[in-house]
Formats: sequence, C-alpha cells, structure tokens
Amino acid sequence: MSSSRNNDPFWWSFFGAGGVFSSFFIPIHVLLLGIALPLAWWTVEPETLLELVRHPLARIYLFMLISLTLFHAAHRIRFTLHDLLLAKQIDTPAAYLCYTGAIVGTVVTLVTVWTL
Amino acid sequence: MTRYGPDEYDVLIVGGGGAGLRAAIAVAETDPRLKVGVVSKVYPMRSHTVSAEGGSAGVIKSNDSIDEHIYDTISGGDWLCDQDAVEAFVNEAPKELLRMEHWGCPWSREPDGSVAVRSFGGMKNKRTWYAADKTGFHMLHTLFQTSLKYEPIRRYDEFFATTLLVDDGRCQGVVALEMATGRLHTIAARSVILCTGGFGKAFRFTTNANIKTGDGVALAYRAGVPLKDMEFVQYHPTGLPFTGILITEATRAEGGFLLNKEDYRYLQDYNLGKPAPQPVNRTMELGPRDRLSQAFEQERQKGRTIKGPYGDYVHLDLRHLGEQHINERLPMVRELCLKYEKIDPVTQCIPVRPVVHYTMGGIDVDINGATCVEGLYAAGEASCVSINGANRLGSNSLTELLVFGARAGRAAAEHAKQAKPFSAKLAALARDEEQRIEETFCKSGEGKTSGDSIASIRETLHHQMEAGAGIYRDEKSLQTAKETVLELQERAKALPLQDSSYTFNTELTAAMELRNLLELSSAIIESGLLRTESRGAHQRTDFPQRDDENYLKHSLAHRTEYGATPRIEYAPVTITKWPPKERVYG
Amino acid sequence: MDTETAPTYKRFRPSAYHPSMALTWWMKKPSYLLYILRELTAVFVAAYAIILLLTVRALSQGGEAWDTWLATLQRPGMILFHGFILAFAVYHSLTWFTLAPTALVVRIKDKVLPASALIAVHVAAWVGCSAFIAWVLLSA
Amino acid sequence: MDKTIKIQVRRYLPEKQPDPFWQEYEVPLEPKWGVLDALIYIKDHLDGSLSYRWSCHMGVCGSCGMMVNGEPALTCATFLEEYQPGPIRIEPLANFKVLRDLIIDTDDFMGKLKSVKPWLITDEKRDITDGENRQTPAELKAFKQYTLCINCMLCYSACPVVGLNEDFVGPAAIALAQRYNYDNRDSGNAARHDTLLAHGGAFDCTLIGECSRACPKHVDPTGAIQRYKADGAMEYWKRLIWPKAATAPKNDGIVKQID
Ligand SMILES: Cc1cc2nc3c(=O)[nH]c(=O)nc-3n(C[C@H](O)[C@H](O)[C@H](O)COP(=O)(O)OP(=O)(O)OC[C@H]3O[C@@H](n4cnc5c(N)ncnc54)[C@H](O)[C@@H]3O)c2cc1C
Ligand code: SF4
Ligand code: F3S
Ligand code: FES
Repeated sequence: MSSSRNNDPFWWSFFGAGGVFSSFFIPIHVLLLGIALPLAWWTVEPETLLELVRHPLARIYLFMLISLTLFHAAHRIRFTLHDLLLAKQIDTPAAYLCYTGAIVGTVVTLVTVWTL
Repeated sequence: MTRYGPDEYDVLIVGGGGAGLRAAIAVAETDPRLKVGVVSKVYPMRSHTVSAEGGSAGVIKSNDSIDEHIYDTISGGDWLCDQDAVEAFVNEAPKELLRMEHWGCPWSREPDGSVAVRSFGGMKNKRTWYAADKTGFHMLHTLFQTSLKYEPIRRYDEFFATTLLVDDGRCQGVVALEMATGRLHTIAARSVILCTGGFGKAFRFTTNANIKTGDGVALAYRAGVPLKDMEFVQYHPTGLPFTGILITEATRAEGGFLLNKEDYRYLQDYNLGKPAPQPVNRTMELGPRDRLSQAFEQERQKGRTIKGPYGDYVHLDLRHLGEQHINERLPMVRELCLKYEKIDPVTQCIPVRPVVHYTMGGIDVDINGATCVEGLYAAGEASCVSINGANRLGSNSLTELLVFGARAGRAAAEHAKQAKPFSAKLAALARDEEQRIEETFCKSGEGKTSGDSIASIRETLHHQMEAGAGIYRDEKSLQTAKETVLELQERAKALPLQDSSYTFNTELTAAMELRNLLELSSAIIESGLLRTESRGAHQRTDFPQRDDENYLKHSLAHRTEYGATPRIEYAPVTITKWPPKERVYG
Repeated sequence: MDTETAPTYKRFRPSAYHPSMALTWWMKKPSYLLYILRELTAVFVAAYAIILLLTVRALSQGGEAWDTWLATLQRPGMILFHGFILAFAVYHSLTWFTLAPTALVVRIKDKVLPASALIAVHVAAWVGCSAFIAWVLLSA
Repeated sequence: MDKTIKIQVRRYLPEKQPDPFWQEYEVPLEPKWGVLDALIYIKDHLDGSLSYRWSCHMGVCGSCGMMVNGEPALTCATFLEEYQPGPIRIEPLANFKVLRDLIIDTDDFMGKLKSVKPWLITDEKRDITDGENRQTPAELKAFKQYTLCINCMLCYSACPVVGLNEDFVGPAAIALAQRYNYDNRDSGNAARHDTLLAHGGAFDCTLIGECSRACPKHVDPTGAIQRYKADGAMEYWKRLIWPKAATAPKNDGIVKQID
C-alpha cells in the first residue's frame, strides 16, 4: 500500500454531487424531452423554450446538471471498466480518458449555455 | 512477519490472550529498549479471553471498598487464597481497569459518563466493570490493538510452543512449531512468561475453547515447576447442554431464576437464602459458582432435573425481565440462545447445566509471577498465584490477567536486563526436541485408518474426568480415573499420525495437546485424591467437611516422569488479616 | 547462537494457491449482477447528459436546426433508446436513494432516524423535483 | 443408520498435489450440529488429515470463516439442518491465498488492520491518576457498532473489490478506523487519513454493500466506509483550499524502539 495521497477524494466529491443531481433530475427530463415531446404528447414552441432556458437560473441549472452528471458517470465508468476487465493496468488510462471526457464535456456545456 | 532461524529476545511471552498481551505491553513500557516476542498458537484476538462475557472486577465507586473486595475474594476462595496476593490484586485492580479505559476499552457507562458497574456472583457490592455482555472480547481487542503501536513487540502468530529451553537452571527460551510450515524454531529469551490459559478441555462439557489445553502449564510441569492446587476445577452452573456455551452470570445478576423440573427455585433448599423479588448479592442465584453447581448435582440425584439428549438440565428463566431489558443488557445471551438452542429467552426458559469453566490451579508462581526456575514466569489462568483459592469469583479472572500480566511483565523485564548470556547448548536442546517430536508423532501412521486415535483417547479422558473428578468426587471415583489416565498415557506414548504434512498439520498439534491434557489430568486426580476434605470446588462425598487443621495448604504436584503418578507436596497458605471462617451465603 | 546448528526440521515452504477472480465474477450472484447494472446506469445517464446538451444547442441554433433535431428524436430507434435510458435512469435514482442512508446519520434528539425514513424523504424529494421541472416546462 | 448429510470439502495439500481437489464425506445430521461440528466429526472419525481453524465454537473468536455453498459464513454458527438435503460445499474463504485445505493466509489482512492505526491516539498524555475519561452512553453509541468486529474476514470474502484490487485496505479495517475516529476520547483522525485517503483507502470501495450483508456481527462496514468518504472528502478539500486549517497529524501514538 502506498501512503502517498492521491486525488480520489477530489473525483469522488464530483461523483457524489453528480449522483445527487442526476438522480433527482435526469428521469423527468428523459420523460418530457426525450419521449413526450418527440411523441407529441405535449407541444411547445421552440421560441418559448429558448426563452425559458435563457433565464440565468436555467443556464446555471443546465450547466450544473450536465457537467456534474458527466463527472458522476466518468467516475463510475472508470471503476466499472476495472471491475469488468479485471485489469489493474487499465485503471490509470481509464481514469485519464473518463475524466478528460467529463472535462471536455464541461467546457462544451459552459460555452453552449453561455452563448445561448 | 516471520523470520527464520534462531531469534533472540529479552522477554518472550507464550500466549497472546489477555495476560500475554498485557505482559507484552508492560515490558515495552518498562523499557522500550527491550525486545519482546509474543508466541501464540492462534492469532491473539482468537485467544479464549475473547469469549468472557460478564465483566471484570475492581473497586471504583464510593459506596464500595477495597476491604470488601478482598474479603469477598478470600471467602469466595474458601480461605485457600494467599492473602498478600489478594491484597495486591485488589489494590491494583482499579488502576489496571482505568488503564484499559485510557486505551479505549468501550466500557458500558452511567448516564453521567462514568463507567458502569454491575453485581456479580459472590460479590457483596456492585464492582464489576463490563462492556455490554462482551467484556472479554472488548478487553482482548483493546489490548491487541493497543499492542500494535509498540514497535518493540514482535509477534509469532500461529506458532505452537512445544518445549521450554532450560539449561544451567535457567529458562532461556522455547522451541516453537511454525504451524504454516511445520518448521521448528528456536526462540531464545532472557525471560519467558507463560500466559497460555487454562486446561478446561480435559473435560467434556466445558465453556472452554478448543485451544484451552493447558500447553504452557504442561511445559512448565515438564521443566520441573510444581503445579499448585490442581484439584480445584470450577464448574459454571449455567452452560448450554450440547455446546457448553456459557450463559453469563449476568443473567442472574439481572434477575434470572433457576428452576427445576417442578418450576421451583430450588436454590432456597441449599443454604443460599430465600427468594426475594429483586436479586440480592451473595444469595440465591447470586451465590458462588461452586455452591450453585453442587446444588444442581444434588437436584439431579433427587431426580428433579430435566432429562435431555445431552444430559440433565434445569431451566434458567429470564422471561419476567422483559424483551427490552434483555435486549439492552443481555443481547449476546439472546443471540446465543436463538442460534444454538433455537429458543428465545424472552418467551422461553433456557436449558442449562453446570459445565467446566475455569481451572483455579496452575503453574506455581509468586506474587510477581516468578516460578522456581530462574527466568521463567507465568500469568493468567495458566498460573496459580493464588488469588482464586479453592473457587474463583466470577469477574476476578479478567482483572487477574491485567494485574498479574503487568506484574509478571515488569518482573521479567527487570530479570532480562541483568540476565547472563545464553548457554551454548540451546541448539542441542532444540535438536533433542525435534527428535522427540519425530519419534512420538511422526513415525509413519500414514494411511492409518483405525486403532488408537486421538479422538478415542480424548473421549475416554473426557468421560473419566467427568465421572471421576467432576463436581463431586470420592476415593473410588478418583482411583478409577487415576488408573484410566495412566492407561491412556501408556496408549499415548507414541501417537503416530495419519497426516504427514508439514503445512498446517493440525493433527500434530492436537496430538501434542492431548498429551499435555493427559499429564495435567493425572495431576488433577492425584491432588484430589490426597486432599481428603471438601473445600470450594473440590467436594469429596467421603469427606464432606472442610478440614483447616490438615488441609489449609496448597497442594503442589511435582512431575516424576511421563506416565507416572506425580508426587504431591504441600505449601502453607499466607494468611494476613482474615482468619478462616465458615463461608456463609444467603 | 549459531544458525548452522539450529534444528534442521524438514522445512516445507508452503506454496499457496490464490484462486483469481473469473471474468464472469459478476454473474455468480444476483447481488453482483444488480451491482454491475447499477454501475452501468452511468453509461445511460451520461448519454442523456449529452443528448440534453445537444437539445439545448439545437434550440439555440433556431428553427431549422431544431426541426432536424426533433426529427432525429422522433425516430423509433431513438424513442426506444430513450425508453432504455429512462429505465436505467430510474434504476439509478432508486439505487442512489436507497444507498443514501449508508453515509447519512441523522439524529433527532437522541434517536437515529431509521434508513427507511431517510429513503422515504429522498423519494418524496425526487417526486417534488420532478413535479417542479414538469410544471416549469409544461406551463411554459 | 440415522439421517446423514454429504459434505464436499475443497481440499488442498500442497505437499502431495499441486492442485486443489474436492473430497466428499458423509456425516450424521444431528439437529444441533453446526457445519463446524461436521468438520470436527470428519477430523475425529473419518479423516485426520483435514485441516481448518477453529477455537471458540460460539461465534466470537472469528477463526472459523469459510465459504459454505458459495457464501462466506462462520461455520460454528451455521447449522447443518439449514442445508438439507445437502450436499454442503465447503471451501476456504474467497479472495485469500490458501495455505492448505480450508486454511487461508491472513498475514495480509493483519497488516491492513494495523495500517489504519487502530489504537487510541490522544493529544496529551493522560495519567491513571487523572481518572476515567467521561463518555456518556450516547457518545459510546456513536461508535459502539464498529467495536463489534471479530476480524472474521467474511466481509473480505464477500467484497469483489478486495478480490479485484489487492491494495484495497478493506471493509473491516476501515470500520475499525472509524471505531476510533468516532470515539470521543480519540483525536487521531488526522493520522488515519494518511491510509484512508490514499490509494487503496476508503475511496477504492465502490459501495457494493456485500460486506455488510456478509457480516455476522452487524458491524455495517458499508456505512462506516461511506461515512468516511464524506468525512475524508471534506478533509481533502480543507487541505486543498486552506492547508493550515486542516487537521495536521500531531502524533500517531506509535511507541518506537530506542536503540
Ligand atoms: C466462556 C467464558 C466466560 C468467561 N467470563 C469471564 C468473566 O466474565 N469474567 C472473568 O473475570 N473471567 C471470565 N472468564 C475467565 C477468563 O476469560 C479466562 O480465565 C481468561 O480469559 C484467561 O486468559 P489468559 O490470557 O490466561 O489465556 P487465554 O485467553 O486462554 O489465552 C491463551 C493464549 O495462549 C496461547 N497458547 C496456548 N498454548 C500455546 C502453545 N502451546 N504455544 C503457543 N501459544 C499457546 C493461545 O494461543 C492464547 O493466545 C470466562 C471464561 C470463559 C471460558
Ligand atoms: S466487519 Fe464483520 S464480516 Fe468483516 S471482519 Fe468484522 S465481523 Fe467479520
Ligand atoms: S462490499 Fe466492498 S466495495 Fe465497499 S461497500 Fe463493502 S467494501
Ligand atoms: S470457532 Fe470462533 S467464531 Fe467460530
């Protein structure tokens, strides 16, 4: 066992925050925007929707939801890869890959909600 | 963790139970320059101290007094205790228990945050510290975990000590079998402390764990140390019939009743006072263990006990205490009953019978744990100081581990500092030991399927000890037991094994344990045979009275040779302020 | 002491065997399988985070982009995929709530709140959050 | 003959055969017998060469853990009757090296226990003459559950992470660290962070929860670990943002040898 500190608690904090956010909010979005809207169970003008998401609170909310969910998922996927492939060597590359993905996603999200 | 080859220590402790660990810490605290080794045939936290439930006695509350604890102990021991030792013990007890508190032991507490104490059999006041009903467990784990922080302490886990290295009149270490590899190690030490526990496994129905085979006692015996007061074997009145699992005395302290076949609290017929609505210390169910076990035996002879597949039993009734009280104060008792007897003490009576519990006798040591062999010390249940006399009071033993473990540790440390160099002969002694083991056990029994097995010898021994040296004994029963044990020793002279592996050969260790038990049994029987009186746990139906004139003295069993009757000598009992009286309860 | 003359007991160095875990370890017990399924929710939840991001983008790019995106969402395959996502997301939420009490110890006076109460609080909050989001969107 | 039950034991005799093998025995089906009693019967009457560990026979010493029909169990507290009609499969605890038959190598576990500094660490030395530390029943209750661990290692056998990642310090060790962390007499949290925050520490646990399900003493290592993660993450951020305010380890209580 090495006694050097590493950054697991850092990633875990985001994993936890993302877990809370995504578990509370993702399902309803899937239901409304991914199923109800395409099936036309309800209709809405894109302009109204755009106005809604332009509200500063909505921007913050969307940013947090998407970014934290990505971090949450990145952390889980990293560990699941390790669990399923039984390969210790894979942990470091997997960690880089997953967290980089989440960081890139976060930047893209930031730009997107900023420039709405 | 393991180093191969001859290791050298200042102090080597054999046994990782409460006494052994306390001694190890005492050495490390006396002088951190001393190297301490702890040899144990099981990992320390598997030691039998782990199963002690009820508590550990020490005067702490203002309504209690040192004098009363001393008196309870001496009278409980039927005046066979050495009173100077009891005084030292009672005086140091509170300090040792406080030390445990400072090491983190999770003692149960009063609402104001001070430690809580409870009543215990034979104790006049509440003075038994407890940690729910897992006191020994918590004490052992606290000691073990605390011992981990002392760098000078090195452990030899799962090493089985097979003999002491004695040369030039000094004990200079042990030979130990590393169970994982089958290799014998020579471990040299300037002082050796034996803390190997008791030998209740000489009997069939016992609360004792599989490991309680008195190895260290036998080791000292073979090295020429006499064994003191071996005839005193304590029966605990309440064990579960098949498993021998102990139902703690705390059940009775909390108010449990003992009922015979007719649902009658039979203890009132045996000079133990009259039933009262609340438990009263030193009366009825809270009388001392020997009296309660004897009362059971008499009830049995009157045919008033209940018959079961594993012998006769009576009922321990807790139902009136209520579910909440039982859950709070006796959770482990409920758990054990549900598991091992499939009954719930909240709604059903618990079947109980007396079971062998504690061996008062053991290695003859002085008040500092020193034996008559230079450099050899002993503490804990393996030793006999004696503070327990003819009958140990419940909850004195855990405290004894601490007080005398620490004392022996300090004395052994002092001795180690001034001891002379090791003799050159140790290696040769170890080679002899190797040869003895090979000859006794290893000369090919492989493929052996029947014949003299460890199990059959052990079964006969158990049966004979129960029948001949049980709760009640007489000349005839002891004589029969003596002859049988002599025969068994003859049969066990060579015990070839089926298992010829070196890796974890538990058959080999079982065979060595059996030989140890046989030797100790013959000492129990011979000491009992010659003590023609009744005192404490030693009850002779042919000599029902206590005889202070002739037997207010310790018996000392000296080994003659393997398979021969020991020679019994006597030593005076130290009486300081408390002259012998009749033991009155009720 | 002299090592050479120490007893030469026939020493056997144990060669231990270490059974290693099989690639299929997670199929050995139902509880392991449920665990792996729980972890796999992350893939679907992340997928939806990306879809949500794309939805917002399409919205900001206006008319035509939005229509194309809506058409994509309306493909049967996409609907089916969302069905999967929803199932996993709900499983994710439920497992998250049931595990929340493991880390949380809530004391009210001297009593520790039982896990079941904590789970109930979480589920109630979940329903509340969902209703709020639905209200905001549907009433827009 | 009375009723019997078949017991299949996973055996390993390194000196005779390089590979483990199965051996079947038939033992009486006694109503009160635990699986351990069956093993004792085998050793006493059928095959003296079968090796396993046991001691207390009452579920407190923690020696007799084995896999019974694929699940980790204390064999002295698991009863034959529950497995009728059999056969019962007994294997050494999973996720450990096996030395022989049902005996596993526990050295690694013992080292891990020690690595979390499981002893009371105090800021200032207290003397016996200072008397007892006060601890109310409520304060005792805050950590009591974590004191109940018997070191049986069943949780290590149940936890896949232990099997997948040998560095993981494991459920019982973390629960033991928490036992001291939540003790109001202790101030050693900082010293224990070194092990628990690091690689192999609490954050390697992926909350599978099997450890708590396997634990015969209801220690709930899962809860202990999760609670540590919350505390440890807080500590991590403190150290990151404002290192001075973070609890610096003052001492770790280790008593060194003087040379
Ligand atoms: C069920 C039960 C309940 C009890 N409850 C109480 C109670 O409530 N209060 C009380 O005061 N007392 C109680 N007692 C008595 C008390 O627990 C014991 O007397 C005490 O624990 C003995 O401790 P010990 O350290 O002497 O030996 P043990 O704890 O038995 O330890 C012996 C050690 O010696 C080692 N050892 C033995 N042989 C060898 C060998 N050949 N080579 C190497 N190592 C060896 C073992 O590995 C072990 O570590 C109870 C006893 C029992 C059986
Ligand atoms: S936490 Fe439970 S399962 Fe794990 S070692 Fe301790 S008692 Fe055994
Ligand atoms: S099973 Fe293992 S992954 Fe964590 S919750 Fe228990 S330690
Ligand atoms: S033998 Fe002690 S726990 Fe089973």
